[in-house]
Amino acid sequence: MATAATVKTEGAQKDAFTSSQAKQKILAFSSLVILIVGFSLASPNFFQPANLIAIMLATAVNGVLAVGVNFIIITGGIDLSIGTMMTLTAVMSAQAIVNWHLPIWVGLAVAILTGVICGGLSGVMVAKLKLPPFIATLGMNLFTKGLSLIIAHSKPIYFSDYPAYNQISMGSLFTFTEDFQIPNAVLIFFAVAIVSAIILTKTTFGRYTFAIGSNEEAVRLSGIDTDKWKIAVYAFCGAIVGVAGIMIASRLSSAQPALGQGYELDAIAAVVIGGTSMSGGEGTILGTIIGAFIISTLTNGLRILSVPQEWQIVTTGAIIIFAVYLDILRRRK
Amino acid sequence: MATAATVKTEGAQKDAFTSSQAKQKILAFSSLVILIVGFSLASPNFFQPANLIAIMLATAVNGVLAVGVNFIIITGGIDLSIGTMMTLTAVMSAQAIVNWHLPIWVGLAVAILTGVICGGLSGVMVAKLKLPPFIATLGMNLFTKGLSLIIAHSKPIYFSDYPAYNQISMGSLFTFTEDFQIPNAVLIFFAVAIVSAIILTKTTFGRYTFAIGSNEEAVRLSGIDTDKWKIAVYAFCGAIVGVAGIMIASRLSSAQPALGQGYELDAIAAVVIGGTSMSGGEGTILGTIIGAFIISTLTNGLRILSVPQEWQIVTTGAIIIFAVYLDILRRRK
Amino acid sequence: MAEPLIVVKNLNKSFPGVHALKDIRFDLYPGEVHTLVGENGAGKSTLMKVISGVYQKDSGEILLDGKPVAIPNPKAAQKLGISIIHQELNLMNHLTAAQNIFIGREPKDRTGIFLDERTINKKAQELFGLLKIDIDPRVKIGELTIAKQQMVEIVKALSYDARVLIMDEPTSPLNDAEIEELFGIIRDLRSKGVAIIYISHRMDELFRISDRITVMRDGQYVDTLKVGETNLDHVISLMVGRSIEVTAPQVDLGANRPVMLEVRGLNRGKALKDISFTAKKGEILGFAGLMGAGRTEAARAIFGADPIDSGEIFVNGAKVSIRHPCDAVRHGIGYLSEDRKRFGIAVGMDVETNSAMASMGRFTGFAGFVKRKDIRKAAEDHVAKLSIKTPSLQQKLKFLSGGNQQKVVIAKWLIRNCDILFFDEPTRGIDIGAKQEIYSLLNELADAGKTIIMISSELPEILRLSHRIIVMCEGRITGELSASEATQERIMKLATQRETMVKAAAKQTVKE
Amino acid sequence: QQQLYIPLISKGFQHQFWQAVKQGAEQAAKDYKVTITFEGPESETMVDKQIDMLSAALAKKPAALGFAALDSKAALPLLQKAKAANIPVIAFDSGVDSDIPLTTCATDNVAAAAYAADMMAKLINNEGEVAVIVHDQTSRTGIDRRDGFVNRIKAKYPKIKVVDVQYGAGDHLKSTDLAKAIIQAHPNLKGFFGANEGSAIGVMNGVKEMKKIGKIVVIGYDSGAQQIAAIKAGEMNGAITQNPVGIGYKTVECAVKALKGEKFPKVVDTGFYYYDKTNIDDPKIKAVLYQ
Ligand SMILES: Nc1ncnc2c1ncn2[C@@H]1O[C@H](COP(=O)(O)OP(=O)(O)OP(=O)(O)O)[C@@H](O)[C@H]1O
Ligand SMILES: Nc1ncnc2c1ncn2[C@@H]1O[C@H](COP(=O)(O)OP(=O)(O)OP(=O)(O)O)[C@@H](O)[C@H]1O
Ligand SMILES: [Mg+2]
Ligand SMILES: [Mg+2]
Repeated sequence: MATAATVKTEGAQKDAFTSSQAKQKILAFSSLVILIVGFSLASPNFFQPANLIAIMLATAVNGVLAVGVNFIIITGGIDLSIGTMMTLTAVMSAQAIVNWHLPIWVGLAVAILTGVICGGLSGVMVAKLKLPPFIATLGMNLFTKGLSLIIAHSKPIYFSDYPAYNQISMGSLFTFTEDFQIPNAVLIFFAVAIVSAIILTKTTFGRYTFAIGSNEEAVRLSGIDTDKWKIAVYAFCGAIVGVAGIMIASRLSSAQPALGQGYELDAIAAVVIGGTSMSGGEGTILGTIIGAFIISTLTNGLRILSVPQEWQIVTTGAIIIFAVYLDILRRRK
Repeated sequence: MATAATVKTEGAQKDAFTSSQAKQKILAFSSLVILIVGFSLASPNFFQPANLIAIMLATAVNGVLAVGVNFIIITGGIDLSIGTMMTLTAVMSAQAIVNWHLPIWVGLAVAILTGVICGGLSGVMVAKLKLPPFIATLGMNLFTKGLSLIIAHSKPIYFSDYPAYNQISMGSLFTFTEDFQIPNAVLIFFAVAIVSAIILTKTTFGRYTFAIGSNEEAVRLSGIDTDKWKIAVYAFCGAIVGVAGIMIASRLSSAQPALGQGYELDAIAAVVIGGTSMSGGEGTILGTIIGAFIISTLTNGLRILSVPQEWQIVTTGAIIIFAVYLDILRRRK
Repeated sequence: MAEPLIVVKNLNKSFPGVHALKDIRFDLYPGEVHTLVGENGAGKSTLMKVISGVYQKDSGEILLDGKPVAIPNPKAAQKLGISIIHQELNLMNHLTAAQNIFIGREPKDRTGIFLDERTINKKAQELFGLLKIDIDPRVKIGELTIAKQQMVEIVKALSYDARVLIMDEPTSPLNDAEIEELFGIIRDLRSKGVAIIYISHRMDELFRISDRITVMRDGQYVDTLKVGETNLDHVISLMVGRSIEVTAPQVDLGANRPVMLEVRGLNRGKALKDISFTAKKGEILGFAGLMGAGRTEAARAIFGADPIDSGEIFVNGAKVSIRHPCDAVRHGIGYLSEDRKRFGIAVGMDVETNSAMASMGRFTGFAGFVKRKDIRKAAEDHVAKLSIKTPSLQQKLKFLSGGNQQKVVIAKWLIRNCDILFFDEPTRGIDIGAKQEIYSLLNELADAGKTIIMISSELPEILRLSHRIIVMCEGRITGELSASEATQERIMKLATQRETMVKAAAKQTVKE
Repeated sequence: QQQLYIPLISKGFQHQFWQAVKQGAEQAAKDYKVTITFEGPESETMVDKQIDMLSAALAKKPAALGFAALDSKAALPLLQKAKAANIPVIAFDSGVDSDIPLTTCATDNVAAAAYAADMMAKLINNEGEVAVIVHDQTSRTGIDRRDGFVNRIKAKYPKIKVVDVQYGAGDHLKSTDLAKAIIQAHPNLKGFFGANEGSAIGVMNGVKEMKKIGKIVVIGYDSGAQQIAAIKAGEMNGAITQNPVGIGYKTVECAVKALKGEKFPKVVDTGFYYYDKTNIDDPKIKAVLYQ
C-alpha cells in the first residue's frame, strides 16, 4: 500500500518536474533574448540577416572550443591549452597539406589526430601523474604554442593554392538567397554541438564524464577505470579542438602560428556563463552554446552601436555578470 | 595502560612528523635549486649579483600578486581580475598624484583603496550574489581593464615630475656595493610575503580562509558569517593587488593603462606551482614564493642561455610540468 | 516537571517535491533525553535542522522558554544555546582536530590579534581526556577514520556548553565501548539540566538512554511515549506501521561448499598483516572487530582500492591479479563502502545513475549509447525492492535522507549482480524496518549462491547473520568462529587480542 | 675567436613583421660576422616584461644593443646602465625619448599612415565614410598609424568622415569579425584602413565575407603572402609597406659601425612604400615585401 502511494505521488511530481524543467530551459535563453531585442531596438543595422550570420560565424570557433572544454570542466578539470592547441592542429594540418602535399582529407585527419594526441597527453598527466589540470594544461599551452611557432617557422602557412580548403568553413551548403547563406563553419559548429550533446547525455562516455566530476572516488570504487575515462575526455576535447583548428585555418585560409593564446579563456567563459560549474558534475551543451552566443552577440552589438572600445570592455564585463546572475536567479527557483 | 602506550607512540610519531615536515620544506626548494645550479653551470653570466637582483626584481610584482590571490585560491575561489585590477590601482594612484596633485602618500592610499573596493566588489558578487568566482572576477577583469583605459585616456600617465615615486620600487634601502643594491621593490615583496604568511597562519582571518576552502558549509554551520569573511578575503587580496600596482607604476615611472591582462595567469600559475590546491583548503605563502621564483628564474635563465624564444616557450612548459611533478612525488612520500 | 524548554507547534517544511514536515509538534524539557525515532526519510533531520537554524520553517512556531523565537541561521541557534551534531559530518578536513572544535571561538594570545595555538590544543586535549578519546589535537581531520571524526564532532558540540544539545545519529560510526563513553557523557549532561534530543536507528540504545521517545512517520508526528510506559515492539510498530518479524540466527553451513574467495598472506604497511581467509559459495562471512581493527582496510585492499605490499587472491580457485577496483569488479567482487558520502555515491547525480554506476558496461548498447530504458527498469525494480524513498528516479542523491542514500548504494551492487560482495557496515544509519529488509536480502543473496562478506561493528547483527565469523584486531586476523560457537564474549576476547598482549602472554608462559 | 654579441630587444616576436626584422638582423649578423639574439614580449602592452628582457640581455655583457622601446621612459635606467658600461645602443622601429641611442632605424609611421590616408582619399574621390581597424590603442605604432591617418583625413579632406576606429589586437580572426560589425553598422562605408598585417587581413576578410569587394576600398599595412595575393586579386586596393628587413639589417649594421667607431646619421629612415597592383612586381617594392 505504502508503495502504491509513493508511486502515485511520484507520477504527479514527475509531471510537475518535467514541465518546470522545460520552463527552465526556455528561460535559459532569456539573457540572450534580452540582448538581441535590446540591440535590435538600439540599431536598425543589428537585426539583419547578414549580421545575424556574422554573429553566428563569429561564435563558431569559440563555440566549438567551448563545447570541447565543457566536457573537461564537467569532469571537474580545466584545459588552458585549447587555444594554442587549436593553433597547433591548424599548423599541422597546413603542414600536411601545403608542405607535404598530402590530400586535404589527410590534412583534416592530421589536425584531429594532433588534437587527440595533445589532449590525450594532458589527460595522462592529469590522470596518471596526478598533476593538477591547471598545471598540466598550462604546460601543454606553452608546449603547443612554442611548437606551432617552431613548426611553422613563425610564419603563417597559406592555403592559397588550395581554395577547396577555404570552402570547408566559408562555403555554404545551405544557400537561401544571395544574402542569406549559412556558411559551413556555422553548420559544423551546430553539428559538433548536436553530436556532443548526444554523446554527453546519451552515452556511457557522457555518463562517466558527469560521474567523475561528481565524485571520482565513488566512481573508481564502482569498478570503473576512471583514469582511462579521464584521458578519454581530454583526448575527446582535443579532437574537438582539432575541428576548431580546421575551422579557423580554413576561414583565414592560413594557419597563423601566433594566434590562439587567450582563446581558452573566452571558451571557458562561455562554458561558465552557460551554467556549467567549475567544480564539475554538471553542465549542458545548450548552456555552453548560449554562453558562446551571449559573448559574441554582446561584442557584435556593442560594435554595431559604435561604442568606444574601452566602454565596450566595461559594458561587456557588466553584462556578463548580469546575464549569469539572471541565470542563477532562474535556477534558484 | 593502553592510553600510556598510545601517548608514547604518538610522541614518537610527532618527532618523526616534524622532522619529516622540515625535510619536506627543504625539499620544496629542490626544483628551484636544481634550476639555479643548472643555469649557473650552463652560463657564467647567470650567477652574478646583478642578474640575481634582476631575477628578484622580475619576481617582485608577480610574487606580490601571487601572494594576494593565494588567499582567494585557498578559500576555493579564483580571481581573474588581479592583473587588470593592478593596472587600475596604478592608474588611480597616478591620477591622484599627477593629475590631482595630491601628496604621494595619498596616491599610495588611493591605490590600495581602489584595490580594496574592487576586490570587495568581487567578494560581494561571489558571496552574496552567489556568482561563480570565475565569472564575477572575469567581469571585474573587463571592468577594471576598460576603466583603466577610460581614466587614463588610453595613454600612460608619467611620474616624470615625481622622482620620489620611482624610488619606492627602484631606490635601495640596502646598498652593499655599487653593483649589489637590493631594490626596494624586492624588499616590499618580501615584506608583503612575511606579513601575509603571519596573517595566513596566525590570525582568525587566516584560519577562516583555510576553513572556508576546506568545507564552507561546515564553517557556516559553526555559526560563522562565511559571506562576510569571503568578502574580506577578496578585499584583502585587492589591497595586496594595490601594493603590486604601486610597485609596477613606480618601477616603470608611469601607469600603463593597457598592461595587466595575462598577469593573473602568471600569478595563479605561481600559486599552483607552489602547491596550493585549486580546490581550496591548503596552501602556503612559502610555496607561492617558490612558485613565483621558479617562473622568473626559468624565464631569466633561458634568456641568459640565448635559447631561441620559441624554444624558451616549449622548455618553460616542460620544466613547469616537471617541477610540479617533482613536488607531487615529494608530497606523496 | 518544569516548564518546557522548547515547544514546536504545527511546523511545516517543504522541499521541491517533498513535504518533509507536516504539522509537527514536539517539546523538550530541561534535563531530559528525548529520543526521536522514525524510518529513513521520516523528517527527523529536517526537524532538527529547522530548530538549529539551518533550514527555515514554512509555517508553524518554535517557542523557547515559552517565547516564540526566530532562528534565522546557525549562529542564532548557538546564541540561543542550541548546539547540534549533524547526521553528516561537517568538518574541515584540512584543519586539525583542535582547530575544528574551536572554529569561530579561537582563543587569542596576549596581543589579542594572533591565535593561541597552544591553548587551543591544550583545551582540545582536555576535552578529549574528559571523554577518554585518544586523538592528537594536532592531527588533521582528513587523516582520521570516520569514527574518530565523529568523536571530534561530538566534542565540538559539547564544547559549546549548550542548554539544548541535538545529536543526530551520533553513534552510527561508533563501537560499543565508545557508545558507552558517550552515554556516560549524556547522563552527566542530563544531570546538569541540559536537554538532549537524540536520534538513532539503534533500537537497543533507546531504552538505555531516553526518558521520552517521539515517533515520526512520513513527516508526521505519531506519538510521544514515556520510556517506562512502553516497550520496543510498540515503538517499532508505531515507526513502521506494522510489526517486524525478526530473522532467525544462522546455522553452520555444510563444510563441503566450494570456496569462492581465498585470500593468502595479504600485507599492507602497518594496517594489514598476513591476512588469510576463505569465503564459500552461499556463505555470509562476518568480519568482527573494534574500530580501526583493519576490516575496512582489508576489504579495500582485496577490492583493489588500495595497493598491497604482498598477498595472493583466488577467485573460484583461480589466482587473480587485482590492482584496481575495475579488476575486482571484473572478477565478480563488489564492495559497499562504509563511508557512503565519500566513496559510495555521487551526491550530485540522480538515483538512476547512481544505481547503474557499477554496471554501465551492461547498460551500454550500440555505439556507446546508454540503454536508458534498461537502467530505468533496473533502478525502478530496486527502488521498489529496497523501498527507497525518493520522489523520482531523477532525484539527486543529496536530497535523499541518509538511510535512503545507503539503500541506493546497495541497489548499485545488486544491479551489478556480483558473486562476491563485501558489505562494509551495510546497515549504518538505516532504520529498523529497512535493517530487517537488508538482513533478509543478505540471506536471500546467500541462498542464491552469492558469497557475502559482512563487516559490521554491531555484534548482534554479526551474530544473527553470519555463518562464520572472522575477528580482526590491529590489522591481524585473531580468530575464526563458526556460527554455533560464536558469542559476544568470545568475539570481544578475540577482538581485543592485541599483539603486545599476545607477546606479553607468550613471554610469561616462557618464564613459567 | 669569440664573435661580438649583439642582442636585439624588440616589441614582439611572433608576428610576421618582427620575424622580418629578425631576418634582416640575421642577414646583417652573417655579413658582419657577429652573433645576435632577437627577443620581444608576447604583447606590446607588457612594458615591464620587456624591461626584464633588457636586463637579462645586459647580464650577458653584450658588445652592443638593439632596442625597440615599448615605453622609452620606463627603460631609461637600464639604458643609462648600458651607457655607463660603454655598450652602444641602437634604437629601432620607434624612437627612444633620450639621447642615449646613437641612432634610430625606423619607419616614420605617422607619415606612412598619412600617405595611406591620401591614397584612400584619392580612391574614394575625396568623400564618404571610412573606418579604421588598428591593432592596439596604446602601443606607439598603433597610436602613430591611427593618428597619422585620422589627422590627415581631418586636415585635408573635409568631406571624408572617419566613422569608426576600433582595435583588434592584430588577431586575424577577431579583426575579421570586428570589420564585419563595422561594415554592418555603417552600410555606406566607402573605405577601410587596416593598420597592421592582422588588421589589414581582417578588414579584407570582413569586406569579402560581407560581399562588399569593389564597394569598399581597402588599404592595408605591412605585407605577407595573403596581402600580396589580395592586392594582386584586387581584393585589397593597396597597402603601405615598411622595410622591416631593412630595419633589422640597419640596426645591426649601425651597431657594428658604432663598435668600430664609424660615423653614421642620427636617424636612419628606412622608408615606406605604397604598393598596389600596378607596382607590386617592381623590384624595388619586391625587395621590401616579405612573404
Ligand atoms: N535539502 C533537501 N531538498 C529536498 N528534499 C530534502 C532535503 N532534505 C531532506 N529532504 C527530504 O525530506 C525528507 C526527510 O528527510 P530527513 O533527512 O529529515 O529524514 P530523516 O528522518 O533524518 O531520515 P534518516 O533516518 O534516513 O536520516 C526525505 O524525503 C528527504 O528526501
Ligand atoms: N584515511 C585514513 N588515514 C589514515 N589512517 C587511516 C585511514 N583510514 C584508516 N586508517 C587507519 O587504518 C587502520 C584500520 O582502519 P579501518 O578503517 O580499516 O578499520 P575497521 O576495522 O574497518 O574499523 P571501522 O569500524 O572504523 O571501519 C586504523 O588504524 C585507522 O586509524
Ligand atoms: Mg537523518
Ligand atoms: Mg571500517
